[in-house]
Amino acid sequence: MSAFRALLGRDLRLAARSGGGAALALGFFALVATLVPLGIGPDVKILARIAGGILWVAAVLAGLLSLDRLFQGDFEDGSLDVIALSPLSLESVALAKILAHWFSTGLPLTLISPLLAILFNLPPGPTLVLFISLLIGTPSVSAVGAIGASLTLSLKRGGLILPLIILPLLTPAVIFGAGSVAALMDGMQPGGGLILLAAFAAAACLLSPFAAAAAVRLNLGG
Amino acid sequence: MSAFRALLGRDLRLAARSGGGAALALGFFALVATLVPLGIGPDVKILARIAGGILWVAAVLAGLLSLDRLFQGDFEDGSLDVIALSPLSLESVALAKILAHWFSTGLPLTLISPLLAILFNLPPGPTLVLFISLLIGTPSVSAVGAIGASLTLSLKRGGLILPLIILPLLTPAVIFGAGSVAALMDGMQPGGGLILLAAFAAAACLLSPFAAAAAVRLNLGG
Amino acid sequence: MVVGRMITSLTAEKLACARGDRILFEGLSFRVEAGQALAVEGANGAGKTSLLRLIAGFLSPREGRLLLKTPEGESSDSDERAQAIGWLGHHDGLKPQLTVGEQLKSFAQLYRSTRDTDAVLEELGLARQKDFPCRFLSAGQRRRLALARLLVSGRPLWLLDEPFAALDKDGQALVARLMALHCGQGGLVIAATHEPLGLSNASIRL
Amino acid sequence: MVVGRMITSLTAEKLACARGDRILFEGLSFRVEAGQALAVEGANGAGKTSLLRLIAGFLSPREGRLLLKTPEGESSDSDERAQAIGWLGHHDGLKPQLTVGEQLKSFAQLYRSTRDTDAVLEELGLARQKDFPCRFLSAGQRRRLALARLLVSGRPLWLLDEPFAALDKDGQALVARLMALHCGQGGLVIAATHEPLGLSNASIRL
Amino acid sequence: MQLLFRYANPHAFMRLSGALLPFTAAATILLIAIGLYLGFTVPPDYQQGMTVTMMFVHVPAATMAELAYGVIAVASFFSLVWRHPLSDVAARAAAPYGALFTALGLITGSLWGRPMWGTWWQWDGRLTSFLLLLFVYLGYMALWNAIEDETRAARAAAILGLVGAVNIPIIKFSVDWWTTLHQGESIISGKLAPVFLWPLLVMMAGYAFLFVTLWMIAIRTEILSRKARTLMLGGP
Ligand code: HEM
Ligand SMILES: Nc1ncnc2c1ncn2[C@@H]1O[C@H](COP(=O)(O)OP(=O)(O)OP(=O)(O)O)[C@@H](O)[C@H]1O
Ligand SMILES: Nc1ncnc2c1ncn2[C@@H]1O[C@H](COP(=O)(O)OP(=O)(O)OP(=O)(O)O)[C@@H](O)[C@H]1O
Ligand SMILES: [Mg+2]
Ligand SMILES: [Mg+2]
Repeated sequence: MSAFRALLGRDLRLAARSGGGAALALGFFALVATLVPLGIGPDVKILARIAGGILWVAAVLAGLLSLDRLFQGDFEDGSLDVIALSPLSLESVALAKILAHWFSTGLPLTLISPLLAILFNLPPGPTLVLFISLLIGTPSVSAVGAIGASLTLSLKRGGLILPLIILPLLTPAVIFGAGSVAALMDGMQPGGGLILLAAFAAAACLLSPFAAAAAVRLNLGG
Repeated sequence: MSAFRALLGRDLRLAARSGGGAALALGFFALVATLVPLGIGPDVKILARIAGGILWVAAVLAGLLSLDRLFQGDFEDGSLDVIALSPLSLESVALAKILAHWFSTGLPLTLISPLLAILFNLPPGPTLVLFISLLIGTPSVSAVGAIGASLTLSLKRGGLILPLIILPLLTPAVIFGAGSVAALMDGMQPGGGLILLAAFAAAACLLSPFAAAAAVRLNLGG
Repeated sequence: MVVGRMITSLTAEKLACARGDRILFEGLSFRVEAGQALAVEGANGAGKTSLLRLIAGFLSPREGRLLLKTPEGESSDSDERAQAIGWLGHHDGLKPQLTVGEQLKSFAQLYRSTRDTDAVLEELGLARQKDFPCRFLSAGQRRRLALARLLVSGRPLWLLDEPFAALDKDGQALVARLMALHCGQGGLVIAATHEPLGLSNASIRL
Repeated sequence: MVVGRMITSLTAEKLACARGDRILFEGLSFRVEAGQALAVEGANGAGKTSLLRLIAGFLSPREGRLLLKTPEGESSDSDERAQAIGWLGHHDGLKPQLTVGEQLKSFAQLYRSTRDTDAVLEELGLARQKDFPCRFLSAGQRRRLALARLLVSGRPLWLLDEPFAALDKDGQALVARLMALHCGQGGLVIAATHEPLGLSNASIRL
Repeated sequence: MQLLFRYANPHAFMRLSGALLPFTAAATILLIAIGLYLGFTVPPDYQQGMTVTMMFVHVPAATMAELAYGVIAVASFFSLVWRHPLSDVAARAAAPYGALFTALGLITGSLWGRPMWGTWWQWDGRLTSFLLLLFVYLGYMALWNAIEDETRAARAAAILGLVGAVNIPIIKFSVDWWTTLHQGESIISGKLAPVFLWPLLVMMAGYAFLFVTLWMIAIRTEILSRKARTLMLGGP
């Protein structure tokens, strides 16, 4: 357990040292959320209507941003060899990395989402649903992302292929997440979407460490 | 001149080798353009109204995707030292990299934008304006991006800071570009926006090689 | 220094290794016992690094097997073997953003080691650099830090890929001393190298 | 082999170099003439790499200056000096995705060199690997390719950072031969190293 | 299983497929020719008029596109569990044709949609999930191409293929839940009139043979080129 915590701590510290960690994902999230209204124009009605979708997509993209380096940095500089020989199983290693990624992207994004919702004139009810859906759903971004990151870890420009691999797999999260916000805006119950979202995220988090560990093992042979 | 072409050719080949080059930027562009309707819902009217803004933001983000590696890869593996000692001035080096980046992102994005416009039910007139605005405007993404990439080249996770540096600088491109599409949708003339966009892009392309070269020179001292 | 499990011997039986479509070596057999060092020699591209990765379990042999004997019994399972291995690869595995001290400490925790990391830094001549971020280290200083990590791991079977690379004369002597000490305490050393190891050791050529 | 501009001599006058807040060396003066080799020695972290980067113009000296003499005159401008330099750094500067042949050819074009790249590959024992992507090269093969690039550059002043690293005995002998040949043709060599260069050369210790 | 493996070794496959190819190719041409003839001579539909002809091109393409992913998923499973080299080749060879049929389904559907729905594209559940399937194919192929080391590429692609196999039903389900407009299931439930059903079935068989033919050719090419490469690299 303490080995797990050591790795988690190291990864969080690394994220923070690279110029702010969470701050960067937040910055990206906020910037995308500001660019869109700039591109669309200031129509308040439309903005409120599309807020859930845009913020969810922006959150997924912000999560993507640092994903490619999840295993790649450690692979390139040889750390992954050393980590692979440690008492931790590769599955636990993958889990630690997923957690570290979520702590430095998904969680902070969720926490400031209500602020950005204000920019879009989203009413309080849907804002709460947005918050909850991000809280439940962003772990699946980190989890599914870890699979993609481990598959592409040996590619110098794996960051490019990564979105192509994982964005299609993440559509359920966007649909259920943004869908529950839209449902409330249209006067329906958001509960169903949230439950499906929770199921998707749970499945992703359970399966991902195994798939990611298999992919890492494969690449260590390189 | 042939040294310039050699560098350009090398960079294009590198982009292509990393699993498809242009294809990846295209994939990302198309995926973002697909995710947004999934998040927002299938309302055709709204989608057409926001198409210009969304596609412009997606184009900027797709351009961003491979920017962080513009100089960083060459810096980390020592190639940049060798390139810096070549007969090419660092300004020309920066220009070659900007061009290579545009050829493998901005240009292909522009070319398939009409297809994505169909997904958003954008009428033919605004689609043409979107196409022209991307053609004029995407070089500025590569150019401004190169400044950011050169500033962050020594940071292991420069890719994270990069968007924060350059997205704010690119807001004019988004505003003029998407604005001219929106203008036509609202029955106004798009010409003014396009001229401003062209001016912005020209200025960015002229200044950027100098700024980027200065930043590279600074980082070589590390 | 051997804190972890003791090892009696490591035996390779008719190992064959292929990279891509090419066979690097075949029918390779050797045996290293507690207290012994084995130098792996060979021209560039002969397969030294590949052999080390094979022993570590990163690559799987195309044929043959590796047998690890401990006082408790023997095993050819690569996961069990992994727990006995201290690794010094060609790449140092250091993060430019972390300081020398942080780096070593977090690895000590990861390896559940109880060695005093400050003492090890002292031993390797890095005490002064303890609070330096690794990005400021010179090539040889990085190598010394990687060696420090090897010591901290407390593993009995050392796999070293070109342990003398980038080190100055003092550093090279230090490595030779550390290897001799490790063997003296019943550890095993397998090192891929182009120079003599500087201790009495067996050697194989690929 | 010296295709580019000829160099008569390179003189360092009272150079001082600082990294961060620390002064690495001060008052360093030396002179290398056409046909001579200079070994830069020193413990890990002494500043050998920094000195090379300073000569290449990547770092600027805190004090002192570097003077390059050519048959046409002398200059202390670092941009002019850059055009005379062939660089072999600690990192190889190779792209895993490109093949050995592509890599060398594109650098030949970048450096406007007319040398036959295939012949150079042959000379360095990489002919067989010509169509391999660099990611498949072993550590020593990568180093050989970097050396091939140095030859292709055709520059008169070679700056070499640990030129023997990762090379097998044959490779080390080859490098020594290449350096001797380069000096014999009126070139200059400055090499940071922990081993003797294997030719008659001057040396400084940092 | 043993039996399957016996025929799944590359040599046996080369022999078997060499013998089969002329027949599958002939069947493809014959069935598609008959299907097209029947398709152009059906009576106009009371709702859709002659555009109904498009059905015979569109529906089989869409079906084959989905089937091809099934092939990849099964082959990936074999590859991961039994490390069978032929299954890697089979999976890789199926992907481009799967993507091609997907693209064909999208294009024909969209050409059909223009007269039927008055628009090229609708954000409907089925259409959208189909578009996403195209991206899944592209990502899968990109991963294959990006990793140079063949064995590693194969294993990585197999992992992705399986992950996709789990996720595709979820995608489909989530998108259907989101919105639906496209025509529902009508073949199996017998809602289609026999005049339309027969040509459709013939065309489907034709497409299936087309896929099998192309797929076998691609596998053969890959096996041969691997052999050539081994000879080249293995030499002195
Ligand atoms: C871009 C537009 C379209 C796309 C992407 C598309 C996609 C699909 C897909 C994925 C299937 C399922 C094939 C299977 O599961 O076997 C299908 C079947 C079908 N499509 Fe389309 N379609 C499009 C437009 C249309 C249009 C405009 C029509 C006609 C009004 C149409 C009529 C049908 C019919 C009749 C079936 C067979 C349904 C069944 O019995 O399963 N499609 N299409
Ligand atoms: N950017 C930097 N800021 C502060 N100190 C630095 C920086 N870069 C290097 N140093 C320090 O400068 C010193 C000299 O480094 P340099 O790389 O020149 O040494 P070296 O002689 O090449 O050593 P080695 O033989 O280990 O390669 C080292 O002590 C290093 O820690
Ligand atoms: N993934 C790969 N695919 C194909 N060939 C490979 C791969 N990785 C390495 N090789 C080849 O395998 C051979 C052995 O490589 P290895 O790194 O084990 O050599 P080495 O003995 O450590 O050499 P060096 O002394 O130069 O480090 C080399 O010829 C190399 O080109
Ligand atoms: Mg090696
Ligand atoms: Mg050095």
